[in-house]
Amino acid sequence: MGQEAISLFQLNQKIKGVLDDALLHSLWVKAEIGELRVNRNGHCYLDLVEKDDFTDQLIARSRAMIWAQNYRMLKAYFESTTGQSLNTGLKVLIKVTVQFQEVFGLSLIITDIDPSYTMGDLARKRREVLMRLEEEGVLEMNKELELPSVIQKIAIISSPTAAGYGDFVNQLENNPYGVKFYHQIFSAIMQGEKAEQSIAGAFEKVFEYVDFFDAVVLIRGGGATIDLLCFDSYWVAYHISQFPLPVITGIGHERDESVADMVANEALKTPTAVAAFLIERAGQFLDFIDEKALLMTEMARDFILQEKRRTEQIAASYVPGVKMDLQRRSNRLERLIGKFPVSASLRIGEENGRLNRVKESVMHAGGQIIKGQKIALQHFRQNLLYLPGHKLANEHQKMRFLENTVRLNDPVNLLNKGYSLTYHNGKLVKRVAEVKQGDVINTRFCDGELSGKVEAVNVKNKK
Amino acid sequence: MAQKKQTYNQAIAEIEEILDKMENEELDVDELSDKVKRVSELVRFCRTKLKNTEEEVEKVLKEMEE
Amino acid sequence: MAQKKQTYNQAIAEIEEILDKMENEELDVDELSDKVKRVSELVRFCRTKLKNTEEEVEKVLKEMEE
Amino acid sequence: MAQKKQTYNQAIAEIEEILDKMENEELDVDELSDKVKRVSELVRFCRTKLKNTEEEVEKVLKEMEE
Amino acid sequence: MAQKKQTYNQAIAEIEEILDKMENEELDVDELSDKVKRVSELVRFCRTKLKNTEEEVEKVLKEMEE
Amino acid sequence: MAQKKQTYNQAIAEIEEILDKMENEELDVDELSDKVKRVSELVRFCRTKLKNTEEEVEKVLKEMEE
Amino acid sequence: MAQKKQTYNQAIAEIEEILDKMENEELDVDELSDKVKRVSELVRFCRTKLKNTEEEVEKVLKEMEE
Repeated sequence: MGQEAISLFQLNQKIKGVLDDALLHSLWVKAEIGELRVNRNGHCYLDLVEKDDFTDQLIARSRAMIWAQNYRMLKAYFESTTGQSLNTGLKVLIKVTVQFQEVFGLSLIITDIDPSYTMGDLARKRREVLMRLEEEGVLEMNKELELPSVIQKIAIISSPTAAGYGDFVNQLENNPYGVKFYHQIFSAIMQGEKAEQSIAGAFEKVFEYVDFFDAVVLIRGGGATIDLLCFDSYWVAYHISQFPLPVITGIGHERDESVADMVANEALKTPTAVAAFLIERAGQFLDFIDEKALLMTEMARDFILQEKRRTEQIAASYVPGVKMDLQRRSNRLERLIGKFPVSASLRIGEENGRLNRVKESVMHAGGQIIKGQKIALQHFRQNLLYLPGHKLANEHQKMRFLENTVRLNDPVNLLNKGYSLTYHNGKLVKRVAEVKQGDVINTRFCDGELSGKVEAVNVKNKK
Repeated sequence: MAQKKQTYNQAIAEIEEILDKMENEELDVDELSDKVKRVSELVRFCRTKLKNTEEEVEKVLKEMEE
Repeated sequence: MAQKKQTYNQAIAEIEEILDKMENEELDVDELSDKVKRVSELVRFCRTKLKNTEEEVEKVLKEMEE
Repeated sequence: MAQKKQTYNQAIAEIEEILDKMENEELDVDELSDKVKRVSELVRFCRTKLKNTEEEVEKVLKEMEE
Repeated sequence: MAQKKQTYNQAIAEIEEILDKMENEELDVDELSDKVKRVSELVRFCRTKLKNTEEEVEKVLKEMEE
Repeated sequence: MAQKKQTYNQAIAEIEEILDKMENEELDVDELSDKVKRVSELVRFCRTKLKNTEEEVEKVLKEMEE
Repeated sequence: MAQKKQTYNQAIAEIEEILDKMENEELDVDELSDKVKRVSELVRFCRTKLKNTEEEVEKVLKEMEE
């Protein structure tokens, strides 16, 4: 086939020409660092990737590099700002110029980096982890465990070769209180991609001896690197929070707390601080015990002293008390006895008075009766003096009246006044008709009698 | 009639009887002066009795006052 | 009537009866002096009785004071 | 009345009854001297009783003081 | 009353009751002399009891001080 | 009462009860000497108990301080 | 109480309970020496446990390393 062809170089030259014409420089690009290595000359070569947010599948990939001179500057700037080393897995916002070289192909030259983007991304990730832990209800679980008064048996999760671990153990063993600490290292990789899994594995080992240990200490073995991403990871945090023993962290970080610190029972800055904390706690306990022992000693002595005083006080007070009681009773009795003759003689005196009053009453009432009777008798006497005389006077008057009446009726008195009485045959003549002519009649006068014959009889007409 | 036994009251009764008759003119003039005499006698008797009684009473009262 | 058994009260009652009759002129002249005598006697009896009683009371009171 | 069984209170009650009657003049002169005698007797009884009681009190007090 | 079972307090109470009655004239003179005797008895009982108790107490106290 | 089982507190309580009664005159004189004896006994018991306790406690404290 | 199983916290709790009672004077003199002994024991237990090497624990740690 005699088809016309161009050489690869020609092709690459053409691509280079197209790309140069496209002016793809000083573009801000978001990407994830897939791989990062620095060569002998200090140039940094990266593999930038982009993954689908949901499927996590690779959707773009490109090589990139930072010139050594630029890299030193950018790295320092990035690390001092974010507190993170520029490393695999970080999402970065970088200023790139697209470069195409005939030999090396396409490459992105990184000229600048914006650390705030990475920080935002890291913070978001941390938030996501925390939210997930919270949703699962394990966020506070380790914090809720009670830290024993003395943490004597310690499981250490650390890198055994790290200087931090050695210092930590040294510090514990030479504590000023002479407390005996028991510790066992459960080694783990404390940085890099494998750290997460390694730490989780160490926790699982400790879990086998969970009844033995008092607490777990998670310390980072030191070193210059500040790659702490693993301590923000979900699995590490998940293991810490769910662990049945209290976890104390001493990871050593300068910036924000890591998620591991947040879920740990106690978070301290450094392994040294953790050792000091443990020693201090044991020391406090010793002090506490000694203090209590002293307090008890004082209280026991005080108590006994107090009771002794009380008993002696009772012993001292009840004797006078009894005597006072007896005295009181005696006084009361004597008072009663003293009142007795007074009461008795008062009573007798009252009765005497009463009897004396009887005499007066007798005198008064008896005299009254006799006086009354005397008056009655006097009255009788007066009536007696008056009444018979009165009666007699009445009778005298009656006599005089009777006498008068008789005197008035005496015929002698009539004769004396000139009246006369005529008799016929010795019989008083009261009617003219009683006599006839020729009858002899006698008429009596006061000083004698006349005798004669009736010459005529004149009867008066009827009245 | 035994005068001793005659009481003042009987005497007064007799006097009053006689006076009654006199007033009712039941008495004859013939009886009249007899009766007048009787009354006179009775009155005297009464007076004497009264006097005696009076004296006796006086005496008793005198004694009482002593 | 046995005077010994006569009480002061009876005596007073009799006196009052007689005096009542006197006042109401229920007494005859014939009875008068007798009754006056009786009253006099009764009064004397009462007086004596009173006097005795008075003396007795005095005596008793004297005794009481001793 | 058996004097032995008579109590002071009974005696006082009797005295008061008699005095009441006296004051209300419910007593006859006939009873008066008897009752006065009775009162005198009762008073004497009461006094004796009081005196005895007084002596007893004195005696008891003497004994108490020993 | 069986004196053995009588307590001091009862005795004092009885004395006070009797004195109260005396003062409030609730006691008959008839009871008075009996009660006076009773008080005398009670007082003697109380005194003896007090004296004995005092001695016993002294004895106990002596023993304790040894 | 079995003294063995008696506690110090019971003893103190009993003493105080007795002293209270004494002060409030609720105790009869009859009980008094018995109660005084009882208090004496209890005080002696308390003293002994306190002494023993003190010795025991001091011993323990000495040991602890070593 | 099995000493092996006793924790510092339990020891502390017990000590504090006893001291609380002491402070509130809920302790009898009778109990005092027992309680003092107990606290002394607990204090000694805590001190020993804190400061001395426990072979058993060491052994377990050894086994862990293998």
